[in-house]
Amino acid sequence: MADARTLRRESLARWFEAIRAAGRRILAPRARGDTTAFEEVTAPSEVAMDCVQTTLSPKAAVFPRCEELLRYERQGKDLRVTDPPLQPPETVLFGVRPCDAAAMEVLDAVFSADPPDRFFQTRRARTTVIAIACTQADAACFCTSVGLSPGSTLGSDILLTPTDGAGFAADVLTDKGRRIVELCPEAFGPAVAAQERRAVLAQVPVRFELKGLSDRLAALFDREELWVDQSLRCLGCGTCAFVCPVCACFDIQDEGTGRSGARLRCWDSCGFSLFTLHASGHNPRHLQSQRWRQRVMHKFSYAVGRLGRIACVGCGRCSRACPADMNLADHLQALAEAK
Amino acid sequence: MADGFEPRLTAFVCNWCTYAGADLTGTSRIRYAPNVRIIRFPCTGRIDFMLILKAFEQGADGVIVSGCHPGDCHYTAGNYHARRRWMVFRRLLDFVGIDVERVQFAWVSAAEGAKWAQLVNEVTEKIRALGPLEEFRRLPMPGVQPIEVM
Amino acid sequence: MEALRAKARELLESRTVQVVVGHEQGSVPGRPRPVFVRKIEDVDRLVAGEGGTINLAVYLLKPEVQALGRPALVADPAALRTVLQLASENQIRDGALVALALDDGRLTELKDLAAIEAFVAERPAGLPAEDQQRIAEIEAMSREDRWTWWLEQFSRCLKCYACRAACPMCYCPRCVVECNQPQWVPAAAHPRGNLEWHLCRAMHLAGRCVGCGACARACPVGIPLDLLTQVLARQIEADFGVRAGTRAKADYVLASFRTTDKEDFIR
Amino acid sequence: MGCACHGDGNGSANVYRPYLMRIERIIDEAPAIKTFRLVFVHEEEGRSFTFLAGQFGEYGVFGEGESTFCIASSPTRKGYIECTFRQVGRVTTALADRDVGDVISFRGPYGNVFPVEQWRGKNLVFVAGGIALPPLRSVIWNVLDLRQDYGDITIVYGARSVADLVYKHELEEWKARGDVRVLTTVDPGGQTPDWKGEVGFVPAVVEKAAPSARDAVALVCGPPIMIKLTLPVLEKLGFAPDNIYTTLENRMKCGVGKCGRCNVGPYYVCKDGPVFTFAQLADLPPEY
Repeated sequence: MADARTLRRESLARWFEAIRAAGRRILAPRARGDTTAFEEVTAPSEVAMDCVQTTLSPKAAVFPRCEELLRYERQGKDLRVTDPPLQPPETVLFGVRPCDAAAMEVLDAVFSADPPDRFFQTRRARTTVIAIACTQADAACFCTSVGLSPGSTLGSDILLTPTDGAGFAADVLTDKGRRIVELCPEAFGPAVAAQERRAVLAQVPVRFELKGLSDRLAALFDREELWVDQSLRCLGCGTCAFVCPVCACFDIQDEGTGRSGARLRCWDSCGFSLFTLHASGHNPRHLQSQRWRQRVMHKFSYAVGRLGRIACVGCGRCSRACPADMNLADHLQALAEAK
Repeated sequence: MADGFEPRLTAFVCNWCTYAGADLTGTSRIRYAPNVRIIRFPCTGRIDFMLILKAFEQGADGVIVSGCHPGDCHYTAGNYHARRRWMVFRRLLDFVGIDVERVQFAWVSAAEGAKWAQLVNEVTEKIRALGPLEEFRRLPMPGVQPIEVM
Repeated sequence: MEALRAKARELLESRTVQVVVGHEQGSVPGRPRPVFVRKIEDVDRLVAGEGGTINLAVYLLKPEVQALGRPALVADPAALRTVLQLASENQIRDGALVALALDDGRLTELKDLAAIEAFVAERPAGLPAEDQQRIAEIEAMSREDRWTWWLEQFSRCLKCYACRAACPMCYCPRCVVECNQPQWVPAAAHPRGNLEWHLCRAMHLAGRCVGCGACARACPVGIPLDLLTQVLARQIEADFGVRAGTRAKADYVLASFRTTDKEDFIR
Repeated sequence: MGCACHGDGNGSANVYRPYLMRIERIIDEAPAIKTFRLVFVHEEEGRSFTFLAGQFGEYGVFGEGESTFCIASSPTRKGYIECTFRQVGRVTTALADRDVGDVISFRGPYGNVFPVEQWRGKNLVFVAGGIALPPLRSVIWNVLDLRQDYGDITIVYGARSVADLVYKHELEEWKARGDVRVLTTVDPGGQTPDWKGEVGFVPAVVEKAAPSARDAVALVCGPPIMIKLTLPVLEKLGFAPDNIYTTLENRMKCGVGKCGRCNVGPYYVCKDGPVFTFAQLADLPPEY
């Protein structure tokens, strides 16, 4: 179904203009100091094309760090509850890596499961994912260990693979992608031979055996000392969950006065002790080692049963951003090989 | 500043001196700007710095924090602690760009009814000149301004 | 490095300590990470701490690390200042740890707080020139620009609390942001909630921050948080003549006072 | 959840949009424990609302938050729902401050159910401790309203002291009926001079009651220590683990299987629970 084409690098600017002229915002990796994040851009020159991976993932476009679920207003005795205006702009996520594109599929599985989450679905429906295959990777990447690759198309509407000629091989994978291409058809040319592409993709070593990992982890659950050892240096912040393109845990907080206010959804992390603390003071996961175990088990063992796949795309962000260098691939390799 | 702008002030005062001073202002029939809303605390030592931020968040354009003169504190040292806290907090507010002119600290004793009236009048006019605290108003307030942070 | 490993081996063998908290080679070259050496054969994992992002003293109050027994802490001057500040706040007893001071390659064993105090006294920790420069740039801005600049920084905050997790002085069992009666600091990561969190954090560290910079290094979005606490530290030293992390016995600056404290803004 | 103020036309309904419920009655069950009877502000919502015993909801006060309790009333009682809660935190304190006539928010019904239908003709044993009676009370009134469809019913309920017993009037009502065996107990030292019930811990009273396990199902809810000591007693009486039911208490926020809080092992307690058999709990990690 994918219709293969080429896209010359210098016509990117024209394509961007056509996309913006059609009223769509473009979010792309943008450098800010030594961190990069998906921010609105107006031209390809503003895009940090060569960054291996952004510090923050593109999930904020479909699952913002803070959003209103409902608003309330009290006049005297009666109470009015309204849905907040949900008009997210049409968005093109440009320069997403294949692992982040695949992450969108995992987020779909969580939020679109019954009952579907309207906020996510509305944003997701208006988001087009234009991925760029990876020509370089770093020590933290492990997409090949989780069934993905620097050139995988899962979750992308268009996959651009850089070719050594100054341009990209463009695989238009979905109708959504086609609609964006048709905004500026003259920017595209006929397809290029397939084998030429593979040569350019990054080499990412497989770090651990995925098959049977979830059962293996279930068997290691009771090995307390193993989990304590692994998480001694973990400080218990929420960075790994908040930079992760797949982590979808959230908190619901009310903010406002007795008269008016809103019920907000905010990002949350199983790394925090408050995540499972009961009002009675009982906390089923009161130690950081238990929370680290939950993060690994949820993504690599429990998710298999619930979502039919593991909830990790191997982007390596958690390892890069972790202040204590909790390298997920190293830890999983150690767990996979634990006696 | 914008005509007709009536600044809203919040005053955090200690019960033993400034509150009594304000009471004396009333019993002495001294008129002063009605823009201030007085909140009573046992001591300036109890006035948390976050309260000043909360006042701005809830719509105050200016804040007055006042208590017993050093040495007069009913609890002996409450105002000494408060003074150090104010010195540090004021530096922090200034560094992040909050207008420290909008926070006026003072010592008003139970006998200084006139000083209290003069203080409130002057601060009211100063804030009227500075205008409403737009900077805080534009920060997303739940149910008022949409909160969606990417 | 050999001196450190030899000393660690000696301390473990003599059972003077049960764990050596130091750095080991991390997954990224040039960025060592914390390691908790308990077995003699693991001693060779210890490396120097240059390039490390964590202030190792943060682990002294972590339950799982305390459960390992008496620690030897491989400490740079900032970590030593932290130990003194924690001691002055009654979080560490004298003799609770052995400090292995590593300062530009030289190893010094400091058995008690007095030794640490003397060692720190010989290395007065002024604010690094680079930080002074950044503070000067910000202070040169107009008030409105400072507000806009800081608000843009705070609006990028995710409320991941890595700054709090990395800070050795943030050891409250339940932080104010985790209390919701009242919800003093908004839990949501919108600009107002972030502003109030960072101002509250800076004030709670006033007179306690030893300037190790771990908070800024831990922030995933690169907010220069250390400037907030350093500006206050400089102000407190100027006004009250007190600097955090210099003495094992010291009053908390905002819980003590001098009747002669001078200021120029109280009517 | 079909009603005007829920779906607003563009796609699926807002699953976080609560019903508005008016408090019709407040009962002070015990120190800091209250029962609310709630009716739907929008009648048409009330008519189309259905639930089954064991399900729970998120009860909230706007501006304070939401809190998770079971629906304590029986599905056979139409037109209202009831919940019982202890005042411990921010939301429950706000709830406890409400008066009759105030409006609160309710989302639900969530979670799975006690298979009350399949238990027709069986004998039922209810064992509850402290404030854990509400989830079982929903089942008790459900079966008592269809009394002829069920066999022997035994209820063992205990609390720290007489004052801590909830649903005091209903306990008397159940005792007055001839077709239910009710044993209420208080911990040693918790009795009052005119206390006529048992004195002792719940597990001991269950052992004394010694209900037959033949063609019977047991429901056990209470503090972890009570459950830990009651299970061996029931097993000794012949109750198999897959015949002993309970509800799990987890910290929850969304209640619809998305926010990740109540994930214990392979289950999301809000979707796959809260009702579990002890056979299921056996292979769950001890994280609840």
